[in-house]
Amino acid sequence: MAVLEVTGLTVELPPSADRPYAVEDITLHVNAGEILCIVGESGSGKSVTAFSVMGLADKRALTPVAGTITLEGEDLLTASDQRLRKLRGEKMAMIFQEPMTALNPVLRVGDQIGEMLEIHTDLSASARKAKVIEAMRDVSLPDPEKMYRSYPHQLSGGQRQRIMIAMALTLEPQLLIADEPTTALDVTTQAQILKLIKDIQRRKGMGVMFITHDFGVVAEIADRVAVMKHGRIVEQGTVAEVLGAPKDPYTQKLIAAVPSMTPPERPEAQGSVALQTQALVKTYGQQGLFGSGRVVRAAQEVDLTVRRGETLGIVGESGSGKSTVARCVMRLIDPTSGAILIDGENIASLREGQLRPHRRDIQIVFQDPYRSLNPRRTVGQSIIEGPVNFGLAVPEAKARAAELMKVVGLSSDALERFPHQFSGGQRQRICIARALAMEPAILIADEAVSALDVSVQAQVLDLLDDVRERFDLAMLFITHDLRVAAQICDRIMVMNKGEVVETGHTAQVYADPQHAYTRALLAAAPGTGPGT
Amino acid sequence: ETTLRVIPHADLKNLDPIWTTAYITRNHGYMIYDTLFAMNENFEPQPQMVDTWETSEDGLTWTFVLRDGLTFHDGAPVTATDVVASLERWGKRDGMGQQLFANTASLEAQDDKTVVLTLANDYGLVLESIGKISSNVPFIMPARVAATDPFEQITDFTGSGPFVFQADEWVPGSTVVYTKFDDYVPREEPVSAASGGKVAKVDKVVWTYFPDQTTAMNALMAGEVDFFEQPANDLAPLLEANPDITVEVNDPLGNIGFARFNHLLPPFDNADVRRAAIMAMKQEDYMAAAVGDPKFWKTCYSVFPCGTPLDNDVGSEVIAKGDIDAAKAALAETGYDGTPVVIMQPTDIPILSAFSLVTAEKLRNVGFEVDVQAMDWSTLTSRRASRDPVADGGWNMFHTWWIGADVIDPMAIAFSGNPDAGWFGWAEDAALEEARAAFAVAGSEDEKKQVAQTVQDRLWSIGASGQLGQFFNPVAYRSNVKGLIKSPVQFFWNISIE
Amino acid sequence: MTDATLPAAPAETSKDISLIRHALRNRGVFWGGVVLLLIAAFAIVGPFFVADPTALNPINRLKPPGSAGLFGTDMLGRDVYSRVVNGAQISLVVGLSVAVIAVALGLFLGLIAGYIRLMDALIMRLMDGLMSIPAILLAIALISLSGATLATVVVAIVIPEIPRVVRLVRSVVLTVREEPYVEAAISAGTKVPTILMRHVLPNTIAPLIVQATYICGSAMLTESILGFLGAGIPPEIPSWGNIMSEGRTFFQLTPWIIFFPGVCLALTVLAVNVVGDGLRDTLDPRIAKAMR
Amino acid sequence: MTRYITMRVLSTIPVMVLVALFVFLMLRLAPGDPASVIAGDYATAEDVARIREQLGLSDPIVVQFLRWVGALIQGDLGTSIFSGKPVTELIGQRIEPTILLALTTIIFAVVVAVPLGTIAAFRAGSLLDRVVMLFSVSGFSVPVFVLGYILIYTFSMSLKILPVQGYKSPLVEGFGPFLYHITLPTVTLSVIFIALIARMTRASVIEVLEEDYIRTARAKGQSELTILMRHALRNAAVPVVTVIGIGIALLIGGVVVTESVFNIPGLGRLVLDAVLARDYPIIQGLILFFSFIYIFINLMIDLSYTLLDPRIRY
Ligand SMILES: Nc1ncnc2c1ncn2[C@@H]1O[C@H](COP(=O)(O)OP(=O)(O)OP(=O)(O)O)[C@@H](O)[C@H]1O
Ligand SMILES: Nc1ncnc2c1ncn2[C@@H]1O[C@H](COP(=O)(O)OP(=O)(O)OP(=O)(O)O)[C@@H](O)[C@H]1O
Ligand SMILES: [Mg+2]
Ligand SMILES: [Mg+2]
Repeated sequence: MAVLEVTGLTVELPPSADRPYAVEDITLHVNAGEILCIVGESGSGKSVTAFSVMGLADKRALTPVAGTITLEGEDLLTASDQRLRKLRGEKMAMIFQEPMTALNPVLRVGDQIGEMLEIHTDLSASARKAKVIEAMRDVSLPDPEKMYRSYPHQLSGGQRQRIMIAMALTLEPQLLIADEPTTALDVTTQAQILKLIKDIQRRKGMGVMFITHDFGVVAEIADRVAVMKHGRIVEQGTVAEVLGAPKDPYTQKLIAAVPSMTPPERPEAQGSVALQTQALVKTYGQQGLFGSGRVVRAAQEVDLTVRRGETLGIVGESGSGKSTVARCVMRLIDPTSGAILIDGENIASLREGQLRPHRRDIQIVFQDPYRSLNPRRTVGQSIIEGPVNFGLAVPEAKARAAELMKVVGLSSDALERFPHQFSGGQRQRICIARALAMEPAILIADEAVSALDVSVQAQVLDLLDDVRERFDLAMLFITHDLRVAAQICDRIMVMNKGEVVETGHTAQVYADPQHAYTRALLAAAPGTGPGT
Repeated sequence: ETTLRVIPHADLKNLDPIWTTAYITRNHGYMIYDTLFAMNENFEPQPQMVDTWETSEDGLTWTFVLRDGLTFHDGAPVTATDVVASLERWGKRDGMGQQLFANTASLEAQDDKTVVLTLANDYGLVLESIGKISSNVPFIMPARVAATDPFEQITDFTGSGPFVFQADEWVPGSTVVYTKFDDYVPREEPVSAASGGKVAKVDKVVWTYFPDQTTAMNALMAGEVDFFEQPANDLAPLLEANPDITVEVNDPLGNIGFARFNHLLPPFDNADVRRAAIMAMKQEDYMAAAVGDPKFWKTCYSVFPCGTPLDNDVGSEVIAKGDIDAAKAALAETGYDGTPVVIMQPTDIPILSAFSLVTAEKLRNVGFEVDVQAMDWSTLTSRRASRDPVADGGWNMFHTWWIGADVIDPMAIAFSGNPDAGWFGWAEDAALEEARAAFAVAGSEDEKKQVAQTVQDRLWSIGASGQLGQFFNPVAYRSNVKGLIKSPVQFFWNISIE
Repeated sequence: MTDATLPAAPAETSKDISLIRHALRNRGVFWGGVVLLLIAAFAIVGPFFVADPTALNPINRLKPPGSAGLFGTDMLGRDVYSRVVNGAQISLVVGLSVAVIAVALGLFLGLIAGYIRLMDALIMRLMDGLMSIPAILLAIALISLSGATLATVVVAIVIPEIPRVVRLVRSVVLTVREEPYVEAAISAGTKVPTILMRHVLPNTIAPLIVQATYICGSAMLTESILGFLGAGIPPEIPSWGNIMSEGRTFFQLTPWIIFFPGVCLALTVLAVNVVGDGLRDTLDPRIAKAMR
Repeated sequence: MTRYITMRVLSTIPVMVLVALFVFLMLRLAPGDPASVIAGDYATAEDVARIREQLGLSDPIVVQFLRWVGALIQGDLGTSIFSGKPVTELIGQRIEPTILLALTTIIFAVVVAVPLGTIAAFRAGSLLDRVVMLFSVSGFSVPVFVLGYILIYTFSMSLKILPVQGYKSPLVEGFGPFLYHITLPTVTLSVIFIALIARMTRASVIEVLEEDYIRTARAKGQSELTILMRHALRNAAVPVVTVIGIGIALLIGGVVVTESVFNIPGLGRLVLDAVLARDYPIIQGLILFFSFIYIFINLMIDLSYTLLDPRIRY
């Protein structure tokens, strides 16, 4: 029996948008006890569909103009606000993508779950509390009595997401909508959450609509899959049908782009040592006169070596100190102790003035393609800034920039445009061009592809491999995506809680992990089971 | 219990009427202290604390006997010792007091009630001095209080006047409370200005200072206060329109507007230039601009307030003209070289601010270069003491007014012609000083008038200062307030609330 | 692997022009701007067409509007209309110069405090100190030191404003300097002054415009308050503020002296603030989104 | 936490020393001195010199400063030149009206402005929003004294429902008379803060309403009113409280005029009178006192952040 039925749903966008409809003629259903996965490119209308069902779509911008949405036979589009409020939480609930921002930072998490009961039931305060604690225990949160009184910022990302799930499930709704609930989480946490959702769904027999762009996740949990592109559903069917024998070209392209967990054969790098750290330590805390007393050992005794022409991958869970190492190497922050050798010279304690000559040799591509370009400057200005700083004449710098644009697969007239006129993947490529314009010997890529969907991701990875070969670069590649690491890295370094737990050739580490943490990490990567 | 709620003309910032010349402190002095002599309506000194007095044949020895029943607020009787100490302290600060003591051989207490003053030489202004109506008034304080260094403030406010100061209810900047002194023994004579029987007819007088004129007026109209000592003249029509409120002029002498030159600096170091400037000062314009309603002002071309005994018109043509063209012609003759005239304009005192602007315009029309510099009154008071050139913080002109009582005779410091001891502006004229000295020893009324005319003639011919007219501040009060005293100083005895 | 086909980017010749056009689409910015332009035109051209605002005519004092001059006369018989017209210039000059100076200095100090850790505590403590000195005291001290001029008044109003601008700029800088594109500039070897000018400064513009319009309005009000307290612009120079403070005694008797400059002042302050609010709404992407 | 507070309090000392030095120098370097005010129109130059001597104003500035600081260390702010009263006593007499006026003003302003700003934010872009914002901004476009006169004229003189002026202490005269007298000054003084606070509330709430957790609350089926009250306002509070703090500092400036117009014997008048008369000890004492209050308020505001937002810890 279908819990949710959406027929011919069309949602109009405001006139200023780039297309007339956010979603067009969407028809889908979710049965009780079933998980429907929705996949598709970014901006294809997955969230709009979900929000329309919940009645949470932005009324100022999004207007459903055709179609129906029924929940257990009740029409939602025509329901009154009051009725909708009643249904939300009680009959349908939603888990949002970003666990940090989806919880109110100034209220205790227990009270935030309790609010659900307060709105929809007549339970007394103490009964509510008991129920909340039970719900928290259900999602296997440790020590619920104590955690009840915590604030969101005191919990880890995974714990916060579990609070969201507990909140959504307290009233045992018939329909659960999960909008990319694990995208921001590292693989181990992601695996726990997926298992939890699946368990609870089985136990309670709910219908689940699960939105994701990760095919590993789809393979892991879906009963059926719908693929969206440009506001339309291009293909729909069971997991086996869609993943096994995709009919639509777009689906085929998507699936082809999913990187494999098996590292290819790679020749051993023979170049000279370009970058080396020795016993690098970074401890945060105690800044300023009134800084907090909290001390974080973000990097402990990190030793690494990268040769020219080689890519060293750093993997590990969120907060394990990957970015810290990168930023220390860049000297964007000052290491607490240890040495950083670039072509043999220690730069760990040089002052900014002495550092400048070295800045040319080592460049970084930041994690966030949206914020790492100054929105007020043209792409060209951003790219030539560095070379001009080091004395290159402007016309020559421009010529070099134009050339690099071709290298990264963009046309040179893009130099005159502003970052907001580019998509995320294109911006990431611009950042790579900017880094290359300095003709560095070493390139650091900090989660350079995590924000991209699989097809774009594949393009960027090809590009990086290409330039590494072409410029004989030493590359430090930071990621939490093990599939990506498998494809691009010559060697892998695994970090956990600021410490390097294992280093080795990629194929070797994947095939025969030595450290327990590495094993856990590899096991948690989604979609490693059958189906891929 | 009856309370008279008063809006005084200023904030009572301090309580020592010898230490400061502030009029509000003088008024406070009259509330709580008594004087040996006091001026009546006709500006004649009348005995107040003194019962009887006599002068020796040669006029050099004066003997004063105090009245019976004079007591201080603490219950102690007023004695001759207290009188001697009080006069001596006063004599160290007050201008007339200094002159009196300069001519005095000794001042002694003969017994509890008798004070003997022995002059060193002939001096005609003994009673005028100790019966002085305005600052500094020789108030009688207990000897222990009067022993305070005259340049230091007293801290004990025991007096023998009709009201008692309530020290713990005093909030500087806001409120002063006086209560009736039950043991005060008033004189028998009817009240006449400062003299006569000072009968407190209310139990309590509360002064509440209002920094804002509009609010003060509204408070009076709303009945939140009873008496408004000095409403701006321009508010009179609004107050008069209210049937419960009486607006009247209580001070027959009024005030004299005064434009003062700096005689030391060019261009006003030249008497002809000063006279040219004075010629342009048409009093009607000043008065209209600063005071408004002609009911509250009149032109007065005598340097002594019009309506007082020494009022005359000798030499006054120069000011009576008020003629720009004549002034232009006069200035042309002086060979004025265009030296700018720096006028200090006190922006926190509206009347003086207006005077300054009128003068500036007139002088410009005459052909002067004028530089009006705005400042607050405090800055002005210290800057006017500077004899330096303009470039070093000096000045050429400022405006002020004297209350009529202060310029009633040639002894007033405003008329000094001695640049060393004289008043800011430092006029220098030997003949003027001679005439003023003659006034001090002048015997008869006629002789006094004669000397006064000479003084005035000298003042005008050296163009000592410009005179801007005589104006009167009204008082406003609710109709249940009765028994106001006509006087240049505001007194609160004899007033009752009905 | 080349991907030469870019998505059709909207043809944008200049970002700035479109920003202005975007801002003008906001009703507040548009109408406030129109009012301000009118007032500015009035202030610039007006004085050529009116009588001498300082000419005294004491006999003709306190005349109601109509009988003597369009707006009547004040207590010195000066023409209120020509004073108001001339005052427009002074008031606008006060408002603008205070806003410009406070913003310029505040921006400079704020950038340094926000970007250079060592200077932060020093500058901020100094600002705390500055903030606790009342404008009236400054005004009187400055006037006694150098005489009352337009400049002393402007300085007296500016000084207490500076710390507020510094706080604002600093808070923006503190967040901006963590932006990856600033780190990218550091990595590219850009020098600190260039980073401040090129990458940090532009981010402070939107909040600063709002703050500047607020300061501009409040400076004109503060000027009149200083006049009320006797420490304002010299009375010889007409400004809306001192016309009102000089006329305050006559509030109930001859209300026109206060009324006309009051209406002008209110209109200007209102327009300036409406423009400021409008600019914030259009320049702040988050609010702009909500306003759509 | 205690460490933080101690450090904050200690760091005020250099600030206060700087402020003191600055004010001291400014006063002594500016012309205009109390001696000539005291001496009055009749005084000779010698008289003035003697008064200066007596007041210790003829000593070198350094000596004067050290003398003042020396007394200060012993907790003595000095005595007023004019009234001869200790500065502490003068401040004591005047502090109550000013503090209570500031308090009623802030309370009134917050009670009016926060709901206005919230409503405007909730209906951002609507006519209601425009009207509310225009109303709150227009309050801030008339000088305080004009507004005061208008209110007195309307409510006291024409309608006769409130008194023209004056201050009644709630401790002495009772709460009724206090409220009766404080109402108009409070409204007058509030207007500028209402504009300030309402604008800040609006901007802040608009931002918060865009946050994900507001959507979460809606997803729970929570009503809009509760969402505004429970989720939005709390999160919007930090900038609003900051503005209120700055407002209190601004109050010290605005209060002078209000105290003049409503004849309230408070600190604002005390400063002004002292400045006009150059009563140095009062000015110096008061500025120190103000900077102390100001620093204290900033500290309180910073501490209140930790209550409003559990993420903030010192
Ligand atoms: N409030 C809104 N106002 C205007 N346009 C909107 C709004 N919300 C969504 N859109 C537009 O609707 C389209 C679909 O957006 P939606 O959020 O559903 O994408 P998505 O498939 O969830 O993408 P992602 O994987 O990036 O989350 C996009 O073009 C988006 O720009
Ligand atoms: N500026 C800072 N001050 C204090 N602690 C910090 C700071 N930056 C990072 N940390 C802490 O240091 C640890 C390592 O952070 P880092 O950013 O290096 O992690 P990461 O491995 O890059 O994680 P992610 O995958 O989430 O990017 C974390 O616990 C983080 O909270
Ligand atoms: Mg989405
Ligand atoms: Mg990281």
